[in-house]
Amino acid sequence: GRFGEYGGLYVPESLVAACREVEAAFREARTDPAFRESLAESLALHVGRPTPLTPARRLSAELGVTLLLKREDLAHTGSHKINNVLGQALLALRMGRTRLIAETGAGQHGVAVATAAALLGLPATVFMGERDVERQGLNVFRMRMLGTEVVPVGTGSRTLKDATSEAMRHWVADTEEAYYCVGSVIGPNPYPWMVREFQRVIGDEAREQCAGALPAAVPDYVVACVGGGSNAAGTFAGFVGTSARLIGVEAEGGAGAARGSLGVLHGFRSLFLQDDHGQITEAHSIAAGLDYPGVGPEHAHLRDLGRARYVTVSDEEVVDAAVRLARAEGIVPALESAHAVAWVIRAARTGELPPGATVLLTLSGRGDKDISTLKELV
Amino acid sequence: GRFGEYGGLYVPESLVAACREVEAAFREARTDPAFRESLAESLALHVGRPTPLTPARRLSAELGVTLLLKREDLAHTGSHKINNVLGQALLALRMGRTRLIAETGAGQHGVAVATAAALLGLPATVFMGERDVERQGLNVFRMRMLGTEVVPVGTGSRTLKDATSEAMRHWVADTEEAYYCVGSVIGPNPYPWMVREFQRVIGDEAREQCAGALPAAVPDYVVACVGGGSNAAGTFAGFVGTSARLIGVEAEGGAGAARGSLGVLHGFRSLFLQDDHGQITEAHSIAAGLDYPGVGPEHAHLRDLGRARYVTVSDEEVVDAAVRLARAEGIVPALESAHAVAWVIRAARTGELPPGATVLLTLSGRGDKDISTLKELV
Amino acid sequence: MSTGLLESPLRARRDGGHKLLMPYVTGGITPGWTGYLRAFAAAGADAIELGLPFSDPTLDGATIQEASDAALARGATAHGILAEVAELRLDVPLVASTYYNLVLRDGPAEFCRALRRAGVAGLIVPDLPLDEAGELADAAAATGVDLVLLASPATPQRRLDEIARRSRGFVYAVSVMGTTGERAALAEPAAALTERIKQGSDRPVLLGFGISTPEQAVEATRRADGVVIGTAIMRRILDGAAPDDVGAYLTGLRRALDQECDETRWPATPDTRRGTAP
Amino acid sequence: MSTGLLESPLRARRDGGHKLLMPYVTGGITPGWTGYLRAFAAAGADAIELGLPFSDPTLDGATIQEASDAALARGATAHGILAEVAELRLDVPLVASTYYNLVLRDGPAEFCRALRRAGVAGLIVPDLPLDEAGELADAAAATGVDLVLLASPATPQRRLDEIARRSRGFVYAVSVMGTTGERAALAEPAAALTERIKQGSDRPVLLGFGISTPEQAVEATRRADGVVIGTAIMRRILDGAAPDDVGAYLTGLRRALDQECDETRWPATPDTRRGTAP
Repeated sequence: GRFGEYGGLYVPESLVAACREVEAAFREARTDPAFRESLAESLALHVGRPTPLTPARRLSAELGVTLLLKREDLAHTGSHKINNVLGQALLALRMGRTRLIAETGAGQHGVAVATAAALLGLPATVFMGERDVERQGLNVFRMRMLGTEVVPVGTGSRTLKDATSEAMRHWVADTEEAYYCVGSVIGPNPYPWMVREFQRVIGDEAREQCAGALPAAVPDYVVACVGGGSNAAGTFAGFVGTSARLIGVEAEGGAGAARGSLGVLHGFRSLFLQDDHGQITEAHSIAAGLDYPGVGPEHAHLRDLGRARYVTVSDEEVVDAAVRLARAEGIVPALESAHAVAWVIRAARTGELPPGATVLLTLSGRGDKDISTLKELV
Repeated sequence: GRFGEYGGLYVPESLVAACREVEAAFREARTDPAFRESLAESLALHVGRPTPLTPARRLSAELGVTLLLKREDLAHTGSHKINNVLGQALLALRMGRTRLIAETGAGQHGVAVATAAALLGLPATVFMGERDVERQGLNVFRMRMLGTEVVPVGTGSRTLKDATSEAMRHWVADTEEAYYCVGSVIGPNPYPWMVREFQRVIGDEAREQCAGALPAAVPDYVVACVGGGSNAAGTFAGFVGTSARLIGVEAEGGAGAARGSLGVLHGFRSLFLQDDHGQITEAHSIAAGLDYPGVGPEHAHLRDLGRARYVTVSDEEVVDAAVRLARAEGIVPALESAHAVAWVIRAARTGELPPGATVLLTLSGRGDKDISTLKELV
Repeated sequence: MSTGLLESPLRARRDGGHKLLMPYVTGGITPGWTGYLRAFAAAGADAIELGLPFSDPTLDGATIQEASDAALARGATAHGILAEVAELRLDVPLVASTYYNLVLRDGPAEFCRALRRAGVAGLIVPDLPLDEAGELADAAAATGVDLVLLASPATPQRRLDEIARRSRGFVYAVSVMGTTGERAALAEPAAALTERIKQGSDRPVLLGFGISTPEQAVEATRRADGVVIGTAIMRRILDGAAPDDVGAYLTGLRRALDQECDETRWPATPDTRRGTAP
Repeated sequence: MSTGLLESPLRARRDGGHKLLMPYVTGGITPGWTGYLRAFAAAGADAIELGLPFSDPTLDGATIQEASDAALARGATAHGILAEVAELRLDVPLVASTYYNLVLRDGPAEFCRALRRAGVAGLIVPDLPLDEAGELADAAAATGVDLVLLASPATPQRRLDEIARRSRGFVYAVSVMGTTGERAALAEPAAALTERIKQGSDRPVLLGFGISTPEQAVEATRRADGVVIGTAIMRRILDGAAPDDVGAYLTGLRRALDQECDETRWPATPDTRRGTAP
């Protein structure tokens, strides 16, 4: 639950017991062969795991490195989000909870929750800011089609932050029946730790696949984008014990790890973008999923340790990288994932990535959701 | 190249030699271990094969049958189309062709072609009716983002039919350099046969997966939707030698196999929707991919033999089935695929599917592309 | 080798030193469309290609496609067109052209009988290559309709020889790799193709696809026995040209062909073989 | 167990037979916002909760959130608010309340010193549960600021006892499972919670969340020692109520509490324990 000085349980007293129950249930479940098997089966049969490790041959040749892509874009619902959501939904079932609660911004986590809820026959309520509801109409409909109740939130800025407040409000009011499903390695203990454990399947698979694909078995670099940081945390988990250098790539306008300072928000202690007075500042990124003013506590800790390095790329570099990956490899990446690609392209150009370096990059999601955005920019 | 009295090579003399070259090259390639390995590798690394066989547990319980879903919706680019396109693109490369030509209606085949072209570094030109270009703006952009030239076709009805004419016109004018990539089990010989062979990976995988999943090893029924019929042909290929009953499900307004009569169009002899004077009538389906007035020649032959049965479902049943699958299994199917689901639901209700029957259903694609359509209807 | 209702007159004209002119019209394109047939005859056509419109003329260019759509929209049907034709008393042989789906609808035998009853002498089916033509060729032969086969620049020599041998009426040489439609310049392959067809056959060779001006027609008939004029005519008709207007256009072509004919025969130019003097 | 700057006066009032009234205001909400503090004091507040606005008050309801946003939009900062407060001479103890991020920004020790310098007697940090409160509790104790802990209906008894033991000033009892905000009816758990806290502690217990009417306040103080009135006040202020208006509203609450106090003491009602007579 603690990552150095980060993490913790900064929630109102009303939620302490609920968080503790989740933690106890997860501790028990993760060592229960039946739970592990049920999750593994669901990941194989519903998500389509293992996802492939694709050599990016043409882009590698252009860059003078060996680039391997961990293809979370091929996971059911289009991103790595489902790995975690399925794990938590199975946990909720095990805990006897009868409904799922979540908030969503652009809608990707919400769709994953709606999917898992349908699969397990659990009703779900997803809170979404009114502005996001307007902007992401198709994801809203997708959730509703999957049988999930989407509740537009009209308070404050009517976006993710307010949806989060509303979700917590509803959780507080019904901790007996409802399970609150957090979408990234953020939130109060045990969420950052639990979500990383549910996402480590990315890193574990990639580690094994790299062993088969690379002469040195381990890549020189492991790269992933970081918003809250769940795909990066899951990926890093497979390589933190190896010699690979870990690189987390943040949006220039949402660089919690690279530019944030110590704070507490949404239940955990970590690095956040804030002004001199301790007010959280808004994050801005072309990628909705990186539009978060903080970073998961484990990333803050890895940064302090020097075990992972956090870098930033600009929106322009990201769009360019998305187009370049599409043209070279036939993969339109999510704009989130394109951050990782953008760093590799830049680092190969500047020589920061030495010629011949081997790089594992987690492609966290597919770009279908971003096509409208890209259309206006390319 | 012949399927009973169906199939053949009904092309202008200018294209006979080109078709023969494709046939010769494919005959050679399919027995060449290097080609087979290269295709298998690409299917594994880029497409994410094998796709899972997912037990539809909740829907099965509701229907009183055992329903297994072959998950082509999890293939890269979102449908089975990529299996065939990758095979043909590798063949084009082997033949020394330097560019790909294709036509597309809703854009799914076009996106698959653009993807394969990017992956192999081949330029591609995709012809698309002006009306389809307007209606499917995002797919147009997707193709362009992948580096493909999309040519709007302004002749005739400005839809798929005219795009096909334009693609053939361009092929005729450049058979030396261009490879024409057909998207379904239609067209002149060797396309219907070749495309089926490239799609049989669906059936071969499903056959093996069924052997592990079903006590009887082989399902009682094998069900797939049929427009041109490529996913069905690929699926049936794995089961035609077994005791499984094969069911092709067509759109009520595009039932070439169920309601068509003998004709020749687009280079092949098969069953087509036509009026008393031999004029082809337009097909109408809520699913753009089933909006085809004919059916692949092999399906016509399987129908004549009685080896496969072709049935139709209405648009209403399809929408209902899509919603039901989404709510029960967390999968939003392509409207094409929802046709197969709709028949299973109806057949279970009417008793045509006996209680306890085992059913393999190929879910040919994901429903992301249909969300706007569904949004207006549900 | 027998020569039929179409081939006999064409051979006779060709052997008489004339270049052959075969204009095309889409049947049923206008209410008084048979007027075009009369105008063609009056302008000196040696044969007339009569298009029986099909919903999906995938091998034609945009103009013929537009004409087909227009005729079908007017309610034109193959049998209706043939019925109108049957009442005409033209002394120019008619060659029906259509897609194989219309032939299959009646069945090859019945379709050919219908042509024969209407007085049609020949048949062109552009989507029916040699390999698939057996049944229709038999039916056509049995009915006395000449089934014209097409040859293209991409056709290998051996196959070309067989096409020339099995074609009846004439050999339809597709001048360029492409679909029907007007083109600014005749492609180089056209001349070569004509030569190649003529290597193993003395059947008349008509060059089609892309010919619209007198100059092109003259150029084409340096090697070929004649030309097919389709898109150029239909473009005019779709733009509103009356039979007389189209007749005047054809007369110009006829005159150019006849003049050229005279010029090239006396004295004969030395470069009758490809690859000699420019 | 020492009692500090906040707890001493509250205990004294409670032990003197009074029900405690603690109104809340968001610091910096209007240009003349300190006028509300004076009005609260004049209306008989026993303590005043002073909100230091935070950008993301995720545990508050929509009203407090709106007030925080408005104050921040006016340029309010924690230190600016404290500077204004330092100049006031109120004889009612002030209890700052804010989110832990603002505390961390200065560091717990410096933050507490700043409170002390401004004359603030206590501190409430709703997103800092017992388990995480160690460092701040030490800093607060060292500075003489009473760190108030919160208790909720979901808190198990043992933990509740520890909260009551470690809280300073009073125990903030969260009346319902939920966030701040006006509610039509006080939930059943409120009374039960108060009882449970009092089982192992005689520290004053104030009930918060959802109390807005005199009836609710009276109802709440049947068991609790007092009430916190937040959202009901901020709603009025956001709707334009001047200090006098809010003062009048508080006076009504004060009167109801005092009246009830008299009534319930002479004669004492027999059902002071839950579960006896209705």
